[in-house]
Amino acid sequence: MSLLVVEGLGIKFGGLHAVKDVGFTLKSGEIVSIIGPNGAGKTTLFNMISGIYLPLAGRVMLNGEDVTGMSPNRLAERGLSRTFQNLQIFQSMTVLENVMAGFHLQARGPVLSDMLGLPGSRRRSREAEAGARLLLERVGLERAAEREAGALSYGALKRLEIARALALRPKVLLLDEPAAGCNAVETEEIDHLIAAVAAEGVSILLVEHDMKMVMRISNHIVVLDYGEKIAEGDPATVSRDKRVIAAYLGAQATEAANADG
Amino acid sequence: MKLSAKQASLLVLAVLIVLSPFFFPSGYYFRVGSLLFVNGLAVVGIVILTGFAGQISLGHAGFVGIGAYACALAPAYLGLHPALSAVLGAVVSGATAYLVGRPILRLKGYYLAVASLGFGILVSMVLANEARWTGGPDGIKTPDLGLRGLLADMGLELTNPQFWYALSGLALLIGAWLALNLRDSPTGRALRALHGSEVAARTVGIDVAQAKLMAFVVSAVYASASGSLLALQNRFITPDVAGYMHSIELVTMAVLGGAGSVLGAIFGAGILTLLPQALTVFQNYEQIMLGLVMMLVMVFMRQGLLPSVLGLMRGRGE
Amino acid sequence: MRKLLTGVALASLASLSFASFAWADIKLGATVSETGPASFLGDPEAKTLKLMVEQINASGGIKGEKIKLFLYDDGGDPNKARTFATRLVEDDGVVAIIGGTTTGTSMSVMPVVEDAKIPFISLAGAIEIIDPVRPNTFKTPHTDRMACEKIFDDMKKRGYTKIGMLSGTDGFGASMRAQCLAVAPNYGITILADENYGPKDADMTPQLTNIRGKSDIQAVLSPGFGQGPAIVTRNYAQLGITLPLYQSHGVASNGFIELAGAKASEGVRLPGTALLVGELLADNDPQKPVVMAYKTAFEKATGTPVSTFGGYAHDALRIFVDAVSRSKSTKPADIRDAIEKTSGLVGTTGTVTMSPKDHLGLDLGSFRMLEIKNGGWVLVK
Amino acid sequence: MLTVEGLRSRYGRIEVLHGVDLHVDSGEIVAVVGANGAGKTTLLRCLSGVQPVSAGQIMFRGEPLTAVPAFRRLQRGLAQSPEGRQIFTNLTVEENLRLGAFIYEDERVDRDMQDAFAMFPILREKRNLAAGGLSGGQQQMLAIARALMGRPACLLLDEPSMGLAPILVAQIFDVVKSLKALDVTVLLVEQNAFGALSIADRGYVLETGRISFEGAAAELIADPRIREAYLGI
Amino acid sequence: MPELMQFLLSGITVGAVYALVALGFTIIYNASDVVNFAQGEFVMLGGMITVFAYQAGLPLPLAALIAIAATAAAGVAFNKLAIETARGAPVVSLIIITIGASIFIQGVAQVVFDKQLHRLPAFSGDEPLHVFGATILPQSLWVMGGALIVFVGLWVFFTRTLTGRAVLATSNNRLAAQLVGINTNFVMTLSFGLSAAIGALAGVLVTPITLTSYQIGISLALKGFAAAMLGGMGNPKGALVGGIALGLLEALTAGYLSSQYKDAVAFVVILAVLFAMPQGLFGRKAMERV
Repeated sequence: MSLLVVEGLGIKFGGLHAVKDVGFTLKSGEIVSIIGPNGAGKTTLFNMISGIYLPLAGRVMLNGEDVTGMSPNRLAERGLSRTFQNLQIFQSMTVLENVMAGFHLQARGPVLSDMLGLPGSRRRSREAEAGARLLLERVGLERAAEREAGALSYGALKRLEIARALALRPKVLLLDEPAAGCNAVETEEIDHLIAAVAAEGVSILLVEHDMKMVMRISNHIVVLDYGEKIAEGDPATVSRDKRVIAAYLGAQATEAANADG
Repeated sequence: MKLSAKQASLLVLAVLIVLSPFFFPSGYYFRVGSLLFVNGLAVVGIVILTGFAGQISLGHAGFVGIGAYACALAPAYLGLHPALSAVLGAVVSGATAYLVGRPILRLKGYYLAVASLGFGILVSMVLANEARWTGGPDGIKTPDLGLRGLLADMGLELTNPQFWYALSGLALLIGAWLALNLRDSPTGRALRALHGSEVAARTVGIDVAQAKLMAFVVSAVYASASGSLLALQNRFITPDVAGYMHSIELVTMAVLGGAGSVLGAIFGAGILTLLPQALTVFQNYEQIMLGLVMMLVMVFMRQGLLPSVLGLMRGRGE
Repeated sequence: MRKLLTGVALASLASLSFASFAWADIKLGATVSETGPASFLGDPEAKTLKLMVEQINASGGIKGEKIKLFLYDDGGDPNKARTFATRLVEDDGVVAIIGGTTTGTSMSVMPVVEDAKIPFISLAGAIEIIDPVRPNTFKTPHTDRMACEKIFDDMKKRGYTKIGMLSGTDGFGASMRAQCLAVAPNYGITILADENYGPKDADMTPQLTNIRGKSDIQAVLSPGFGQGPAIVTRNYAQLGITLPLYQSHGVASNGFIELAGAKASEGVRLPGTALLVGELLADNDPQKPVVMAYKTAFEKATGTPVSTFGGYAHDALRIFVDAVSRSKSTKPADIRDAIEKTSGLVGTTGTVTMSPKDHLGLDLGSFRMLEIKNGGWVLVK
Repeated sequence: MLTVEGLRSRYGRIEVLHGVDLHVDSGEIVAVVGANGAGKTTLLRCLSGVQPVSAGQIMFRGEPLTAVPAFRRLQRGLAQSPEGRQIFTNLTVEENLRLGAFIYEDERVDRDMQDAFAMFPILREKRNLAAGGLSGGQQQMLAIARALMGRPACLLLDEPSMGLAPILVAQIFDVVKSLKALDVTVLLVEQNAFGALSIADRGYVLETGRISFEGAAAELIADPRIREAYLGI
Repeated sequence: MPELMQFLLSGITVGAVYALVALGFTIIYNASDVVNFAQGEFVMLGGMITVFAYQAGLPLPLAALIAIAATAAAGVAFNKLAIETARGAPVVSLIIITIGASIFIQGVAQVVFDKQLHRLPAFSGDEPLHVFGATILPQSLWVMGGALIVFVGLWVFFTRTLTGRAVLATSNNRLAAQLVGINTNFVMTLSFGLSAAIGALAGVLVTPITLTSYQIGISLALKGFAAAMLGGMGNPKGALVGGIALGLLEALTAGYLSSQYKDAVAFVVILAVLFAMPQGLFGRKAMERV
């Protein structure tokens, strides 16, 4: 069954439709990619699905429940987690602490217990730490655990965000350009990581500009241009779609493609 | 054995508190020390609110005022023991913070600053205007805590400044211990996370509004406890403790020393408590120096004095 | 930056060591509000103390011993005042303390001096300072209750029984307001309007309009200090209110006439000390030589006109010097006893005669009712 | 006219440009194409002086440009229409254009504004409206027009086609092409590779902070590697 | 009815003072996103320098001119020495820097001048004018006129002059401003100088009414800050309306409710407005981009 259903989602900024009537579905363990040129509305779409923007139209169903406009922390409780295109790491916390913060839902407890350092509080912290260390290992940052997060490279921070998002044990994971700023090796690692996570049954919604990666790992691709869905389908279909090529490379490219063909 | 940062901080603090008196030439130094600890306690509350959760309050002296006046009014009108009055003050402060915090913590930056400022001014205004109850701007007497007498009966004779040095030193140690526990607990991480990025904090499941409110309430209780200690120690209290200048002073202490670190903020409280005492030789130039120190530290050491100095030392070490 | 910090550290060391190694025969402590909201009271007080101690030492000190003055600025903050009191007692080892410009600072110094049994002469107005009497606490200014009594006495003489009141919400105004409300019935006076203004307010016409609106009111009393009373007086004239206006001793200085304007302040009455009208005193008035000597010396040394407040400090120091010269020793306890036995000492506020039951030693007679005429003070007979 | 040698730039610890070399000759239209995140915008920000250069040299009209502050570069003849348009949203269209000629106070400003209106008639219609209320395409036109108001010898264009409908893209590219007739040299940075290359004389492909190939625009269009770099096929 | 009129006149007079301070806040906030808590000290400097120059025998207009110029120089120096260096610091740090500046300026003033209260003669005499049964001092008209002229002057400056639009452009989009050749550092310097000059002008105008001393700055800064926030930070219209509204609130509360709690009522209303409109009356909504 479909874990995430997006229907007719739309929003306006300053009278302009930033996203208009976009819909798609995401099944369990599936990787769906949203692609499109810069400014096509991909991140805006993400922000609506993850509860940061309130959509003007349409609805979002998570696991059969209407979660449209629900706050991000309540979505997190329901198993939806995400990363950000413009990094949103917790500055002045260590790498380990960043991931431990991702275990908030399991680790949270009464403030008094936390202030007094009661055994329960310490146990919750220990569990979060153990979980966080495993995740750091998984994204290859175990050696950086005690460093200030701000001191990491861009690519490492991208992986840190993924680890933090995974700490929630999400059913649906939204990744906004996870490979941006990464070199080829790092990209490949992230590529493997995403595939492995999906293989565990987590559904992944991906925005990514590295087309090689998108084409390689997506089950399904949704193409946005100018805020609207212009095409969708499997990678092969989408990459042959004339409107997609035009949107990406310019209308003239279609002629070039024809000339090639 | 390797000490954790928390243990090291507490150890440094405890050693300073216990060993300093051996170098005191007179009882006056106990008084200054106890003032430092009382300020430090309120400042640790600011660390939780501003350093951890990243929220500004220019009205925290309002809670200091509530804690202080509880110790004057509850014994007089309710017949409560001064110690219980301090607890009552903390409860009232916490409850007030809960009610006030809900609406004002929705605001950000300068708007939060002006709203909290307004709250502080309201409190000090009520304390000054309701003279029938509060004694008005000229202040009101507070009863003796009685603990010093009790200790004397048990054979532990302390002068008044010594007694308050010990009691407020103990209070500060406990306050710092609680704050350091909080820092490295799930709740503390949630606070520091929302400071780093509110959006990301929400996406990991942190109820940001709730967390901010909690930090506000806890820091209000710290401020209240600081006010109670001050009132009981001075045996007399005026609405000045709740005034705008005191709020500013507390925030300045925290930020100057390093709001992100408990020890740094206490260090800041120390500097701003000692500086006026040291500057009395300069008489008229005291304000000029104080203003200069505030500007220079903030312009050149954004993290605050202690973290910047430690950073420099570490930088040299590498 | 590092240099600055070293500087601060050195400065603090220096100050501490100065304090510990300071040497003098008679150590006198003082904490006044040289800065802060009460600075225009505290500033002349500090100047007076420094000036007079210099004079006394230059003329040989007391019984050959010089006075060493430890003077701190508490900025009007009661908490700081208490800390400085502790410093004076514990660190500087003074034998007596003068100060507490405001009631708040005086009240916070009190527990320290009573604990340490050091005589303390306050410069603040409120009656609570000496009522109930505490062994070591004295004060020089008339109480605010006496000011109310003096004013109501004058009102009664002129036949005013229904008045309006407009007080500042600062300590001085609020405390005097409370005292006036309490003693008004004794003089058969009813207060029909009871308005307030904040110490920093710029316009009091709304309050005065309300007072004007009550037709029965025969006179208006405005207790307060600082710029407030001057603005009240100007607004009073602006609104064309012709009822007699009484101000308090909180504005008894020539500066007030200048700030309020000679025209607006014409006819304003207030209870004040002889200091303001030194020249007008009869030549046989015992206060005349004392007042004129202080006035001349202060104005020559500072270039600013004397104020009542400097006079309070003057009197406190006179009381101290007088007591030390009569005292068996320079021990605080003996000085305290001597202060309590002060008798017939002529100061700027009046002739001081203390007793174990009276740590002020002034009566209403030494308060003078003054009126502003043609930009100057005249004595109301 | 413009020569860039070994240009490196970083955001904090992260180096984004790892030594870029390129040159633009007088009267040319040169396109720099590449995928998102390749460093195209950083390159232009370095050229206009709002992004610090960590190594390398920029020469413009025979003079070194690296040390010249951003606000003086327009006087040297270098104007930029930045990514995301960056118009003054609170000001009117006309005020935006007037500010484009901030450094000039002569009669030519009015004439230039008329020229701009002639080039983009829609801006004339909306001249008194707040620029923030314009549509994406209109904002893009305003950004280009504002840059032209600075009478540049060389115009830096950052992603003029971004977020625009195809018909508008074609229109914008036509305008860029027409700049050649006005003697304006253009350095165009684009994700829309074929659109950009079809109007350019020469082109560079930027991949993760490095120039991966360069050549005549026509050659690049025919090169299958470009399509691969973009679509991953 | 004459009461109401009197309350209104009082409110507008006081409100005009707040508006002048708030306008000073607005200019600096626009150019640099800094709320300058030392703004009240500019008002103090304007008044105090004029008083002392006047006492030294200079004619009043010349004394005022010197005061305004000197204060503007102080504003420029403050920007160059502290604010520019601290660019990008968090809000709390900026608050402390400007409060530090405020304490510093006060400290200097009490050493250079004195701690007494001072007054300037009213520009057009002290004879009250009668308006619908209420009275007003001519100096109040000077203050109101001053606030209005400064507001109109700013409006003309921002909308009709190229430099003014450069300031607006800088506050709107710093990056784009640099790209069209605007020296944004100069804009900052100009804004601090202008704001300080307006503060000093306010000081000159209000001193005959409110009197001045070295420590009047803080309370004026607080009221001006509150007024600017009420109107919506960064908007000159908001500063004017916020200032007048705050003055009227205080006067009407003092007149009809309680003179003891007039400041409290004013702050309660400000809090209420901020809860309903978190950006103030005329503030712009900012969208958080992630």
